[in-house]
Amino acid sequence: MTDLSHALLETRSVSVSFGAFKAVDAVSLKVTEGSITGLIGPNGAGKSTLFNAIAGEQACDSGEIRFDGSRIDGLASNDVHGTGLARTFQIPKPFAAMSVLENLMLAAPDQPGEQFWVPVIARGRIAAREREILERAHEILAFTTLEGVASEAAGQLSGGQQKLLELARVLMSSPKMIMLDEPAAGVNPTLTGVLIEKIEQLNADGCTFLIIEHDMDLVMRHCDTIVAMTNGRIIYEGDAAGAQSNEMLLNAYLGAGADG
Amino acid sequence: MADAAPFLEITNLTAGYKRGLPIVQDLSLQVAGGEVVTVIGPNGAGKSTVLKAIAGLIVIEGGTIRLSGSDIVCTAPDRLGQFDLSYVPQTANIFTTLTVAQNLALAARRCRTAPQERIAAMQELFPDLSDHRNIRGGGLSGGQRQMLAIAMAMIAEPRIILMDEPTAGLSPKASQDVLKVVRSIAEDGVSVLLVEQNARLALGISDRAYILADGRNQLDGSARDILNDPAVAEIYLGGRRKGAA
Amino acid sequence: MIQALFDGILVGSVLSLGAIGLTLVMHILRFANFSHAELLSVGAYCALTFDAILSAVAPPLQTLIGPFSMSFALALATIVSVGITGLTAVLVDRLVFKRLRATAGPLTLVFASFGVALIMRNVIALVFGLHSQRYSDDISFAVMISADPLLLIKPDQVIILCIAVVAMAALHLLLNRTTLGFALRAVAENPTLAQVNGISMPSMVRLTWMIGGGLAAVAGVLYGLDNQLSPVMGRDLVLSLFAAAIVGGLGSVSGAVLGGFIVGLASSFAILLLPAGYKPAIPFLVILATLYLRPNGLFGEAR
Amino acid sequence: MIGFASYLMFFLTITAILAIAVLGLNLQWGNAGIFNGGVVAFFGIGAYVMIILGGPVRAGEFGGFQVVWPIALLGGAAAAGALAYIVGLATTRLRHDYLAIATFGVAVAMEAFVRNATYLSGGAKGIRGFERPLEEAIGNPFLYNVFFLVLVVVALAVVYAGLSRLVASPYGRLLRAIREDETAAKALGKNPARVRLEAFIIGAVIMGLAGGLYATFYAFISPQDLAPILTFQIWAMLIVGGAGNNRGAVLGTFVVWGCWVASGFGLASFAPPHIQIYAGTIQYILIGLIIVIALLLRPRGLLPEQLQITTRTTSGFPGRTNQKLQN
Amino acid sequence: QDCTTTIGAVLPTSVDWGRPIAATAQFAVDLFNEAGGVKGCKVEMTLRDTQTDPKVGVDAAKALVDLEKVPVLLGAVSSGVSMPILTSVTVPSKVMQMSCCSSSTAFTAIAEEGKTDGLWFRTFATTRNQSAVAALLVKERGYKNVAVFYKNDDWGQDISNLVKADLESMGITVPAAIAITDGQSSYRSEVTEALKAQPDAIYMALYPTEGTLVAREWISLGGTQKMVVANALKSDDFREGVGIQYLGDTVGHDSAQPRTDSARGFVELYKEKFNAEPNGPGLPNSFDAAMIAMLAMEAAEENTGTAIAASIGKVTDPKGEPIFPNKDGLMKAKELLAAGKSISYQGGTGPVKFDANGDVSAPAVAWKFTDSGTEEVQYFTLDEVDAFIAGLSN
Ligand SMILES: Nc1ncnc2c1ncn2[C@@H]1O[C@H](COP(=O)(O)OP(=O)(O)OP(=O)(O)O)[C@@H](O)[C@H]1O
Ligand SMILES: Nc1ncnc2c1ncn2[C@@H]1O[C@H](COP(=O)(O)OP(=O)(O)OP(=O)(O)O)[C@@H](O)[C@H]1O
Ligand SMILES: [Mg+2]
Ligand SMILES: [Mg+2]
Repeated sequence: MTDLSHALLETRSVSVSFGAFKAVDAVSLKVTEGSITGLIGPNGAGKSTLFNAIAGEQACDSGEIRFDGSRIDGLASNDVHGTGLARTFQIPKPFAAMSVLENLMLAAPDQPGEQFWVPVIARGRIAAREREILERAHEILAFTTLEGVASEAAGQLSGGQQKLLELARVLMSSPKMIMLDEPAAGVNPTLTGVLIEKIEQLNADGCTFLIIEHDMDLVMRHCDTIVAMTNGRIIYEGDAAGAQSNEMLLNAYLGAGADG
Repeated sequence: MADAAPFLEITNLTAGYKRGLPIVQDLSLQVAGGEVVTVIGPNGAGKSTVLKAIAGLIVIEGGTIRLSGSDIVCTAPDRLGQFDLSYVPQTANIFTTLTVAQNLALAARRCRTAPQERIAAMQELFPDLSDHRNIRGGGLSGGQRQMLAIAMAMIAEPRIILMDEPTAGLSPKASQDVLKVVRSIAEDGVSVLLVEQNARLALGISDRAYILADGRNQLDGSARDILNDPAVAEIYLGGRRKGAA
Repeated sequence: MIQALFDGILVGSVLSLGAIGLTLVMHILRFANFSHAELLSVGAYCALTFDAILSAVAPPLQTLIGPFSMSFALALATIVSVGITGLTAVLVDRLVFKRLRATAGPLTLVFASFGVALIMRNVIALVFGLHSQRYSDDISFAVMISADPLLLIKPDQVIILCIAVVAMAALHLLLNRTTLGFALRAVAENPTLAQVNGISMPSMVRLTWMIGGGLAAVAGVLYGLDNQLSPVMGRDLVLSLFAAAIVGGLGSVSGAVLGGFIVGLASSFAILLLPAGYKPAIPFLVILATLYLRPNGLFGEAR
Repeated sequence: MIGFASYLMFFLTITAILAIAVLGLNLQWGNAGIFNGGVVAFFGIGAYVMIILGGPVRAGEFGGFQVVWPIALLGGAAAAGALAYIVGLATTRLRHDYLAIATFGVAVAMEAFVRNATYLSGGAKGIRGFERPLEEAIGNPFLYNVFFLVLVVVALAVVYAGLSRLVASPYGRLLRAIREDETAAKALGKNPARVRLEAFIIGAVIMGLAGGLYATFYAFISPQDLAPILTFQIWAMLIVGGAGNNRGAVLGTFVVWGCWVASGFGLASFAPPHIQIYAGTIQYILIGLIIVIALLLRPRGLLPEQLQITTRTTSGFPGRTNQKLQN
Repeated sequence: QDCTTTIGAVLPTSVDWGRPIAATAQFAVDLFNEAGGVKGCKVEMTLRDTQTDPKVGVDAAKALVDLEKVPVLLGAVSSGVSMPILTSVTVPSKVMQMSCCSSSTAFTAIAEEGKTDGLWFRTFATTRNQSAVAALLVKERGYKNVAVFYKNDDWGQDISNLVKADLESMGITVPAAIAITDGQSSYRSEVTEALKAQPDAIYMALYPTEGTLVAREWISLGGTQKMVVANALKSDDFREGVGIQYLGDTVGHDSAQPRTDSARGFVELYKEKFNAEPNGPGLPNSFDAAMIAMLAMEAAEENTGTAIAASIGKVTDPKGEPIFPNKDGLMKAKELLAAGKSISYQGGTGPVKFDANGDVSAPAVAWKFTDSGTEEVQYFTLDEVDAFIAGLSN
């Protein structure tokens, strides 16, 4: 067993049910600090639901969630974000009537101008931070290839661009850990390569990742640890090679065409 | 098996969301009967826009779209069923406030015969759907949504089906299964126009492919040629060859 | 006490009937239609006109049906009025709402409907005059069900209650059991996808207005029977109708009926707790409390 | 000529007062997406508290503290804020129509309260105000109206400038984000409940200020001023003007209120005498037509909301250009 | 003659009870014009709707005063509209304001403080006399337990409070005084509440629309048909709406019609014009307000509000020659005024006499419904009413 002190995120027998249906069933999961962990599993396995439970979006029936040493179950999602744990949504949630750039700038933390009295009485304090935010936003727009649509309303982006925006937004803050829900689905394969490079770079700088992904190429090549779920339970935890030879996974998830 | 005459024929299409701001320009494309054609391209290239144009959802400023010979440019989207056309949108492709069973029943209104049987057939094809038949669409997982959307489009046994990234969010196994089904209905003479980012997998079951960038045709040819063209692979398919090792 | 309970339910049943149509329109066409209550007036006055014509043409029709104060002529007139009111609703949609649906922001339709309500209400006032009118000047006496505790009920109110419940059941079945109902709900959620699935928007919109307008006509006639007709009856009813529809949860027909009862009961119990002057506020405060506990209404879904 | 000028000033005074309330609503709806159906409650409490604090002694009734006017005015605005705080705590969970009907309920309760609680509010007969500030000193009614107009225009300008700064700042961005998608905003670490409550309170304080100015100008307030029609009028002004745009809000006030009164004036001047008796009814039809036609011609309002685009500038403070929001 | 003189009126013509009030004012203007107009000039009344909205009413008044330059303003009906007009339009602009129907005691209060500059008048007899007569009628009929329904506005609240106090001081119980707010979708619970107390009579200070609904509900639930009603219900709408068969035991109070021969003439005139009796809230008051205002214009030296207001005393001088406002009466009045004599106007509400605050007190009548309208059953002189009020306070 991994030493507890290394687990940045830990869930202890977390369960979530919808009516009588147990979507997440006593899941205990550890994400080691500094790792890129892949979460895989067939459709409807409960992966996104687990994300929602961790992120405070969805109440758990039972269990305990710890992040960075303190309990975060029961916290509201904004407070979870406050502890340094950020996430993206599988189905993008852009601020539709705002421009792409504004979407990004909003996502930046620590803007004193988000207190209502500051813009009215102390405008000076805003500008410097706003400049930094703008700088960072343009950097992120550039490598997510969204620069060209920066001034477009986010609701009018193409499906894939919205997924990219979802990712770009979460990169605006520098959290301790990021949970990505299928970042590559709908994204052009060439671009996926660029994104994964960026993720590895951030990882090298100390950011921990937990990624749900169906793109096996990405998962197998870039994840340190792979966790597999089916029917709300974890059925495999280990490295890529082990996952690819796991009988159950092959049948339920990877299918015949899987090559390894 | 592909008919000689194209079933869907688009010539010099110019279309967009607002008049005067075309997204797709001067695009031509054909799909013959029983043929699977894949469109690939970078994000924001205009792929979905082409499908929306065919489905009658956006402003068409120029060009023609013919379906088995008849011009459908001014046809209201709800009448396209009469042309045996079905469409799976990329996003918002199911009714989240209706249950799975109600979504299917609704789509089955277009069935010419035996809607109940068709519903059963779809549930057999996607067992996940019958497991969750009484869940509201909003409660489905990302992949389950996708399955439902595909089922809704296939339920009426169309002669041409437009699919916008059907495998996005599906597990590897489910993706393979869906594409297998696509191939098999094509064998029965159904034309399929597929937009995919999962390009290698899609090209594997396609007859022909188009590459779209900046709203224009860049390249087209047989699926195999495109798959094996190293330049194309570098620019559009991510360069890395899956399983090359 | 028991009397207040019955009063509340019986008074609430007219509101229920009106609110069913409102909730349907609000759900499917996705805007709070302020002119809905004016459709009640249109229905009521239309029936008044045809009632007068029918009674003049065929005097025997003036006989009352059983113990109710509704005559055969009025019953026929109501049927005619259901159709005409439905068509009026369709016409208004053609002229105003249809044009706005595609381009406008979420509240533009709401305030356009407010303008439409002003127009409809005052056109009725010009045509029929500002004074109040009645289908029949006879007073229908309440029947004493029990002397202790005192319980008085008017036959008319019972019939209203029955019609409300039947309308609710029929509409509930339509929306939850038939594919036509699914189609209506589909249009409410995602018009584009609905069209892609072969559902014709214009015919669904027409159907919605016909049902909403028809129910409004029935509600208007029954309200006129129980109270009186005046050109401002729509104005007086609109907020209670909204309250009923919203507290029940938008789009839920059973919610609308329950909401009607809640509004009725709240105003009937209000007077037991506070001076009568505060009565107008009580239903809304009850609604505030209900929404505090159930933010999407009793049967509503988050959206 | 002097008559026309005098009327125009009067009209502008009322318009400016209403415009302040519309700006408050624009912050709530146009920027934060809070569907406040009870505008009149906040307007009304501002007016009543102002007049109770500053007004003369009323026999057998509460009030008559004769506080100096500016303090009384601020007191009214603060009372509106306090009411908004209480209402907001109970209703920030609600959305859209549900919120609208709940806040509407607050307004109805408010009206019922002032109509019946005679000891506090004078009941249905209302409360007569006090000498208007500096009225005695200025003497001439015409000059006084000029003075008062300047006063309300200054108030409008201050509110406008403050709100423009707020809306153009990161706070405004935050408000709009919460309006667009609360779940996403929360996931990005923002606290929608807090921000919505703040916006609700700020908007209400502004409405309360408008109410206080209104009661000062008329030196009178009664439950009739708290009829729901005022809420509708203020909303119509915002929607016709263009929600989300402060200039639109002010323009909408002019247009809607202008049409509202001009229709009466036009009918009185041009309708033949035997029609006069029906003029009230016809005026309502005209008002209805004007609203409907205005919205048909400009569905997003006269000045629609602009999409905010922040661009890189060399000056340091991010520059802004506006672009029409496309649909 | 070609000249015209304009007067303004701000009345709620889009409300059911407001429209007849406006029509009656216009009728008075027409009569006056038949008699030759004011100082030989045709009078034109510019009428504006208040929509019962203070903002709209005040704006209309301001427009009339500033743009049409009217020296006299008739209206408004609700005190909530009249008051802001008075404080922010008519007094600052020195225009005379005469209301038919505003009843709030606040007007008396500000007049006492001298803030109306003598420009404010109302022909609505103060509620005090009316309520006393109501109490008197209850007492005379021997009712012991009386429930009260009142319109929840300033008039209703006022009269209900007074009636309740008067009745209780005479040892008559008032088990329930129930506010009726207009525009409710049902009054059943209010009626049920009153019914619980099983009163042997009810008193209603309501307007016809709500009054009809309440009375019908009351009767259908088996309530007593012994009713005392306020002047506002002296209306054909109410009589027809409830049905005369249920109104046999109903008695109402009102300010008196003048007991002169010409009184019948007035009713005749009205009937001829409108094909109905002048029944309905505020009709005689509105008629008198318009007439007195125009007579005062005739009497005034110049056409300014202040001068006209100052001449009011000349046309309502109890010592002057009694004048009834038909064509002949008006011609005669003009002659007398031209000769510098004063007159005593005898109108729809009796011989009108304003006190220093612009208030009137009028004698009272009791009336009942008949098949075709109403008929007077009793007359109370001012002295009788005053004596009764004095007796109450002991
Ligand atoms: N709100 C809900 N109500 C009812 N059932 C739900 C709800 N949300 C999720 N479920 C069910 O829980 C199960 C797990 O869903 P989840 O979204 O976590 O799957 P997933 O592993 O993310 O799948 P995918 O890869 O397809 O996105 C599914 O069967 C789904 O139908
Ligand atoms: N509703 C809309 N209104 C205006 N512009 C739009 C709208 N939807 C898409 N666009 C624009 O059209 C362009 C092409 O979009 P489209 O959805 O066709 O891309 P795509 O090729 O399908 O991309 P993806 O692979 O990301 O789905 C994009 O730049 C997008 O910004
Ligand atoms: Mg998922
Ligand atoms: Mg796409």
